[in-house]
Amino acid sequence: MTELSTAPGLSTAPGAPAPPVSRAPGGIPTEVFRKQLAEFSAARGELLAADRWESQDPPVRELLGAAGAAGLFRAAWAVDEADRPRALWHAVELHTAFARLGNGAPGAPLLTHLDVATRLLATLPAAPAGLVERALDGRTTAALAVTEPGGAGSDLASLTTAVRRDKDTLTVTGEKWFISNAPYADHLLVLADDPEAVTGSRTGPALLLLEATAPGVARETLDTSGHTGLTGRIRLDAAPVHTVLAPGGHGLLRLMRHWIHERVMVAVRMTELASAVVDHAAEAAHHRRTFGSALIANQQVRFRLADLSAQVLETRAAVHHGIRLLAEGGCPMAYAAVCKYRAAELLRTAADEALQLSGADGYRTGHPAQRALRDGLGLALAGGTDELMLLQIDRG
Amino acid sequence: MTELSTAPGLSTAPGAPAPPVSRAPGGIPTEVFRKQLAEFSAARGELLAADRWESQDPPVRELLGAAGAAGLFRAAWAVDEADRPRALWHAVELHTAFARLGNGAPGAPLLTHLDVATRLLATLPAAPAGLVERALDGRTTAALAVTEPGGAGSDLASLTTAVRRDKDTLTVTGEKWFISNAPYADHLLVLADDPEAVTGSRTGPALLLLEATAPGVARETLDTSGHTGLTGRIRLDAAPVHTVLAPGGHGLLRLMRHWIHERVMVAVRMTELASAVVDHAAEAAHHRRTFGSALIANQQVRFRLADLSAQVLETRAAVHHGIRLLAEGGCPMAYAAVCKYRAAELLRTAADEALQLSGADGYRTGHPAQRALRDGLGLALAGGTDELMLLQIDRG
Amino acid sequence: MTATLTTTARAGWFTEAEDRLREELTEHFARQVEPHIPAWESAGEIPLRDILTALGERGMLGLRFPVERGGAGHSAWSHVVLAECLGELSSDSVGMSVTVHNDMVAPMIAEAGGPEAVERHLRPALTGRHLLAHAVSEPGAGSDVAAVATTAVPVDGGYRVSGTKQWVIAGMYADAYAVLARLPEAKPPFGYVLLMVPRSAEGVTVGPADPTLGMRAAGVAGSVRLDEVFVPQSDRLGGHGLGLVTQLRQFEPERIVSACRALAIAARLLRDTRARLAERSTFGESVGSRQEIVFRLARLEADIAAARQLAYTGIDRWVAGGDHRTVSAAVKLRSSRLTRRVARECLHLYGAQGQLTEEGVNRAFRDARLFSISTGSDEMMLTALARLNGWADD
Amino acid sequence: MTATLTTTARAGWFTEAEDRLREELTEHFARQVEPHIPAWESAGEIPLRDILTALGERGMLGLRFPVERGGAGHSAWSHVVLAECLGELSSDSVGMSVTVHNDMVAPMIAEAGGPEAVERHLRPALTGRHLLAHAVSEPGAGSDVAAVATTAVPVDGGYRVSGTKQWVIAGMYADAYAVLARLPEAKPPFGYVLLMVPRSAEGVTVGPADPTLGMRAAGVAGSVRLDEVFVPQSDRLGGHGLGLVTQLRQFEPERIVSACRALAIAARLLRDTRARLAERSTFGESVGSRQEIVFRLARLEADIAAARQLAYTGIDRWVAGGDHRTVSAAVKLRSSRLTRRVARECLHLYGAQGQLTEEGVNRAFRDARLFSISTGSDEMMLTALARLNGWADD
Repeated sequence: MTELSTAPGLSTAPGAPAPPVSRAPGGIPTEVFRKQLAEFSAARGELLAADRWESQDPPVRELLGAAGAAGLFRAAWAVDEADRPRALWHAVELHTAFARLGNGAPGAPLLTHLDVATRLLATLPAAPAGLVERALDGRTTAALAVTEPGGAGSDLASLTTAVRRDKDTLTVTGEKWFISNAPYADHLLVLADDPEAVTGSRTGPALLLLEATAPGVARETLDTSGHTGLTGRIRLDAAPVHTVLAPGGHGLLRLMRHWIHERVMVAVRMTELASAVVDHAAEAAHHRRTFGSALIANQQVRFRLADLSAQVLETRAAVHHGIRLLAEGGCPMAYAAVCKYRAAELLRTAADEALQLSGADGYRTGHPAQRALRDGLGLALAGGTDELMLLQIDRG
Repeated sequence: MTELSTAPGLSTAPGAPAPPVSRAPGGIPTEVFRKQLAEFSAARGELLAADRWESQDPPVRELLGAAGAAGLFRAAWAVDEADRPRALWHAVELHTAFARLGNGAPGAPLLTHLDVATRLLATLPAAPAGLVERALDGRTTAALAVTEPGGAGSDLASLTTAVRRDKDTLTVTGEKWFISNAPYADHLLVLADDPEAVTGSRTGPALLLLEATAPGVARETLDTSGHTGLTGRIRLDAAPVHTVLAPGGHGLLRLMRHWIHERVMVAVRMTELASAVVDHAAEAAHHRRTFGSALIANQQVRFRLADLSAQVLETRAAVHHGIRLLAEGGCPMAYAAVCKYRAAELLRTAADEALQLSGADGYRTGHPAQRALRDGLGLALAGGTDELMLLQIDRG
Repeated sequence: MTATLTTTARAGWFTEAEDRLREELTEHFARQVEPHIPAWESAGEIPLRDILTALGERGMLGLRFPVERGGAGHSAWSHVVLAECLGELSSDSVGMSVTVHNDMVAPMIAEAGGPEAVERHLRPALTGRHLLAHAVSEPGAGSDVAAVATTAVPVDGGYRVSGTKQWVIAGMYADAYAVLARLPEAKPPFGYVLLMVPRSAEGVTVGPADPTLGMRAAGVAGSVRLDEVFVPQSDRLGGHGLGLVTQLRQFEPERIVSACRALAIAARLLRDTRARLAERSTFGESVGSRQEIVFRLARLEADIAAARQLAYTGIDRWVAGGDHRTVSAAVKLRSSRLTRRVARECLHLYGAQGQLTEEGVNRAFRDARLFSISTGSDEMMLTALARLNGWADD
Repeated sequence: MTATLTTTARAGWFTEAEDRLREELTEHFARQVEPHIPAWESAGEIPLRDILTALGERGMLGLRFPVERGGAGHSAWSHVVLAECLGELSSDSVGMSVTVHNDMVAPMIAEAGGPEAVERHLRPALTGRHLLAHAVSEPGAGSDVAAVATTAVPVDGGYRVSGTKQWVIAGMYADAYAVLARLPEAKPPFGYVLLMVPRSAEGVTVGPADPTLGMRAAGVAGSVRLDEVFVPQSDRLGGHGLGLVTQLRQFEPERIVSACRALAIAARLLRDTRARLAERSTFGESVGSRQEIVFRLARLEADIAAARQLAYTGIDRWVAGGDHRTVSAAVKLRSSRLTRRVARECLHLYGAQGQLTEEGVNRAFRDARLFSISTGSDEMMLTALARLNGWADD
């Protein structure tokens, strides 16, 4: 099932008239990193145990710290423009590997850390010096706070969180929820309306950096069915702004560009989660016995697994093309939406089918398909709903 | 597969404390009529041969004449209000039987004749005396001409066909297409706009009776992929109106009521067509051999057939409830829409799957599933598109 | 579902007396049960005994059983009314637990139990004071009921039963279990016995289950261990050797009743979602009025309306003594898949809010996923349908 | 598909030379082929020889074959360009017939034919003057290729072939057939021969097929009867006894190329439907701007975009000499089902107009239905995928 995850070898096909050069995405050697990832997971098994990630207090900071210390983030980070393809394909390896660790759960905060918060910060010249470096070392982390209660995730024009001037300081008031990694963040990247143009010369959404421990900041962990313990609510009551990352009217534009990257990476993660549960279901079908024979002896089971495996291959091909486009600096919004939408659809289907193939065992918390089903619901919302993706595809 | 088509027997279940009285729809004895239908199909095999109905000139008039002479229409016709349940369940028997004759094709003009044209005429006090009687004897038939080129079938507010006064006579000008039985009709029931209130005191759609052979009436058979040879285009160039069946502003209302009946009956037909192709596919799967064994030996084939058979049972139950509601004079628009929508969905699915299960043989013209697939596309439009049905369901 | 379509769907199937029963049950549940559900779900436990006792006091348990066995002598339609009212509750831990008691275990005693079993288990059960659960599943046996390893060895005056049952819904709450066990000489379909085993019997040990996706307050027992438990002959349901037959026969009507509850859940979710979307707006427009959502909900409504007719047809067949096996399998399959789809689509339409565990739609999504797995999985139903249609196995 | 997404989907996969080839082919087809399609379809016949000759003259046939065998020495990507341009045509009778000639039969000669077979069949085929078809299916054998009953008896200097092939696409147009036959001692996968049989050979009788749902101008031969036909050894493709192996190996890349054509058809249908809906309005609103339709089309676009990447991945594997079997089966399955779904949805969106046989969308619906049935049915692909994944059969 992993056969598309690396570039094919360049062997010579007999009789092929053209030189056998692969044009497939990838082709960046990642074997060393893959080995490094395997060593990390072997060494830090206790951090990656699935049951620790079913609690309301999963070891997010420990994981980020350990991963940073092991150099996993830096391996997936571009030192300059030319380094971008290497970094992106290493990030793919990272998310691919973590989709199979701890029922895929530890991969969630890791992606939020690397590909949401840190990567967004790195695109913002106003970000405080050293913040990205510390994040890459896994010493600090930030959360991107956009979604608000009541509004649909995609309707950012109706922000109620707002920044205002209070004497010499800028303060933010409002509420954000379903913020990934919020319970564990040192910093908050808050999208807030600036109705009085206090952050710049224009009104409209601004992007602001707040310290998570600042006065007026209250956080709580949400009891969500997926992403257990990883998602938070943030209440801001005249909380002081640390840095204006993007002034009023510019906040959304920054996010739009960022979301292309985020959506493709989330799509990588969803695809690999799906792949993991399909592989698990196939493996289990060899062992689970009903009516005197192994489940896999049922033609309908093999057909369902075969169908799912084809969907995994297809989505992976689509998503890897997205990575290639990102690497070349030219992934259109619509294509990122294709990746995100298709991967969400795949994960929904694969998790639900894999659960069904596992019978009562699949209904048990701790079963990979069950976890993927729950997490998949949240991932489908991350970075924009299906409907928003479809609208972006329609726009071309 | 036909087990729901008749009312269950009233045998006593051991231990059942309440008297075992069936509350299911039906319960009207139709055995005599069923025998009559079997005799008709045995006697008139030449009229019902599938290949005759693949031509552009199927024997519609002969069939209607023969069916009328054999009393099939009168058997499904209510002589008074109290007779309605009997007549409706006989109509169900009629459409159920014809769904299995001649690849289901001969049932199409028969339904149009009985349950569209004749039944609509019977509800219109202005209809010329004797017309309904002659239709029931199969001596004449009418076609209901509503749909126009260019407009969506469901947008009747934008009629371009119009009735006007030309000295002493009313004439109609415009174009209608996809009119069932139009090539074979003696009379046309035409929905036309009355912008000058020449048919009554109000403007708006009027329902008019025209003679098909009147001057200014031109008809041609459309080359459609389904309902081969049964559907026509009508061009009206100042064609004289024979009778105003419903004056301006009243035409649509008459049709709305009529459509409830039509939709439920079309749903009966679609359900039984689906049932016929599923049964045919199951039967064929016992004979068709691949890789050394009968197709039915494949678990995935059995599962797909089982799934389809469940859908047939479900849709039949829904549609029979619709007949009961009609019989009691109280079928709401929304429920008729449920029947029509579900049956259209069923027929699409069943025909496509049955074709697939038949392999290359299913691709052959003359294969029941292939015919049902083509006819099903047209039936899904008859009496209103899926989308119109969904809007009516939404309105409750 | 719109109220009109629901009323239309029921026309002709229910008597006025049953409509009154529905009103009473609806009012009772709305006042006595639904308000407590958030707290119960939060605690992971429901007061099943109180719930059943309240129903028993109102004479709403076992309505279809003969008067001489403690019932009210009504028809199965009264149980459909209860099933549909249970589906209106926002916790299927309640719905499923009551169903296990009243529509899975009680019927086997009413139909196959001797006078002593009726006195000991059925009559007190119908007062709601004696709680029944069904210990049928076993590790490794899955949906293959005939593969039970639990053994009943005939001894003087009864049987000695040993084995382990798992996934017993309401097993933590129950006072007695219906247990299927094989005789030493079992040869399917014969050679099994179905026994009522009191939880208090010597050798019975009950342990809680690991957490599950849904049904978190259903008191699921992870294991019911039976260690040389003596069961008197008078607590056997059905003949010696006929336990599997008695059990399998019970599954058929039970599945139709379950389907009625499933479809009521689906209809409720659709109604609630519709109401919520009508309130919610994005980009300045009511979400519920968007065409895509209108069509989406209407499709589900049509599917529910159709499946309901299949369920009622099945009930009617059963009541009227006809062959209801095919309809039973068909409606179980259709309703399980549909309810699962409705729950998933509704959850989606709730957006981020739907991610919260405490949200009704989230719980419904998690609870309803069980239908396709338990009391006859989708695959079991497809297999049954193929067999009933005469399509031979490999 | 929107133009942007199509361009995006191709980025990185095609060279500039291939882009130019696409432009040339697009222009050629738009001028020389597409305008005639309505008339050809109406007549039920296409001038396949003229179509192929025009392509041959422009050097567009057999581009990927080695120069020494009459090809241009380009890569398979040039055949993908042709396949995608064929998918742009509103008649798949044209697309399929050209594909059979250039991508199903010609490759077997190019790869497994001896020098004489190349001279006799391949070189003239690449000029477009010698038309090739594939006589593989037999009554009763269906997709089970190994079950052919046609027999080749070795005789002095060649074989005597007897049997009947059916459903030969472009069989009425062809000058020679690739025929799979079993040797008297056949034992799968060995004991078969693959032979080029000229239509003019003594003992060959070709008859037209019964009408079919689509492909009505594809010159489908209902039967190709071979009665003691002598075929010289030099017209054998692959070794004696290795015919089935040669054939099966050819299916794998061929299916990826077919998938490329299928996906191009799907993309074209979507583009045409989008354009039509933009013009059409009901209730005073452009139909294409309705949200439900926007979502519906966008879902299909996403599916096509994704499937294209799988197809390109497969082509790339093949070109680069990697294992492409799994991708081949996967993309054949996905693209066949998708194209069928796209055609059905587009047909639906055309409303009554779409019912007319002459409408492009109607023809496409009827033509495209064949993908799931021929050149590897969906069920064959699922079976292959399961095997390739190591999931054992019964």
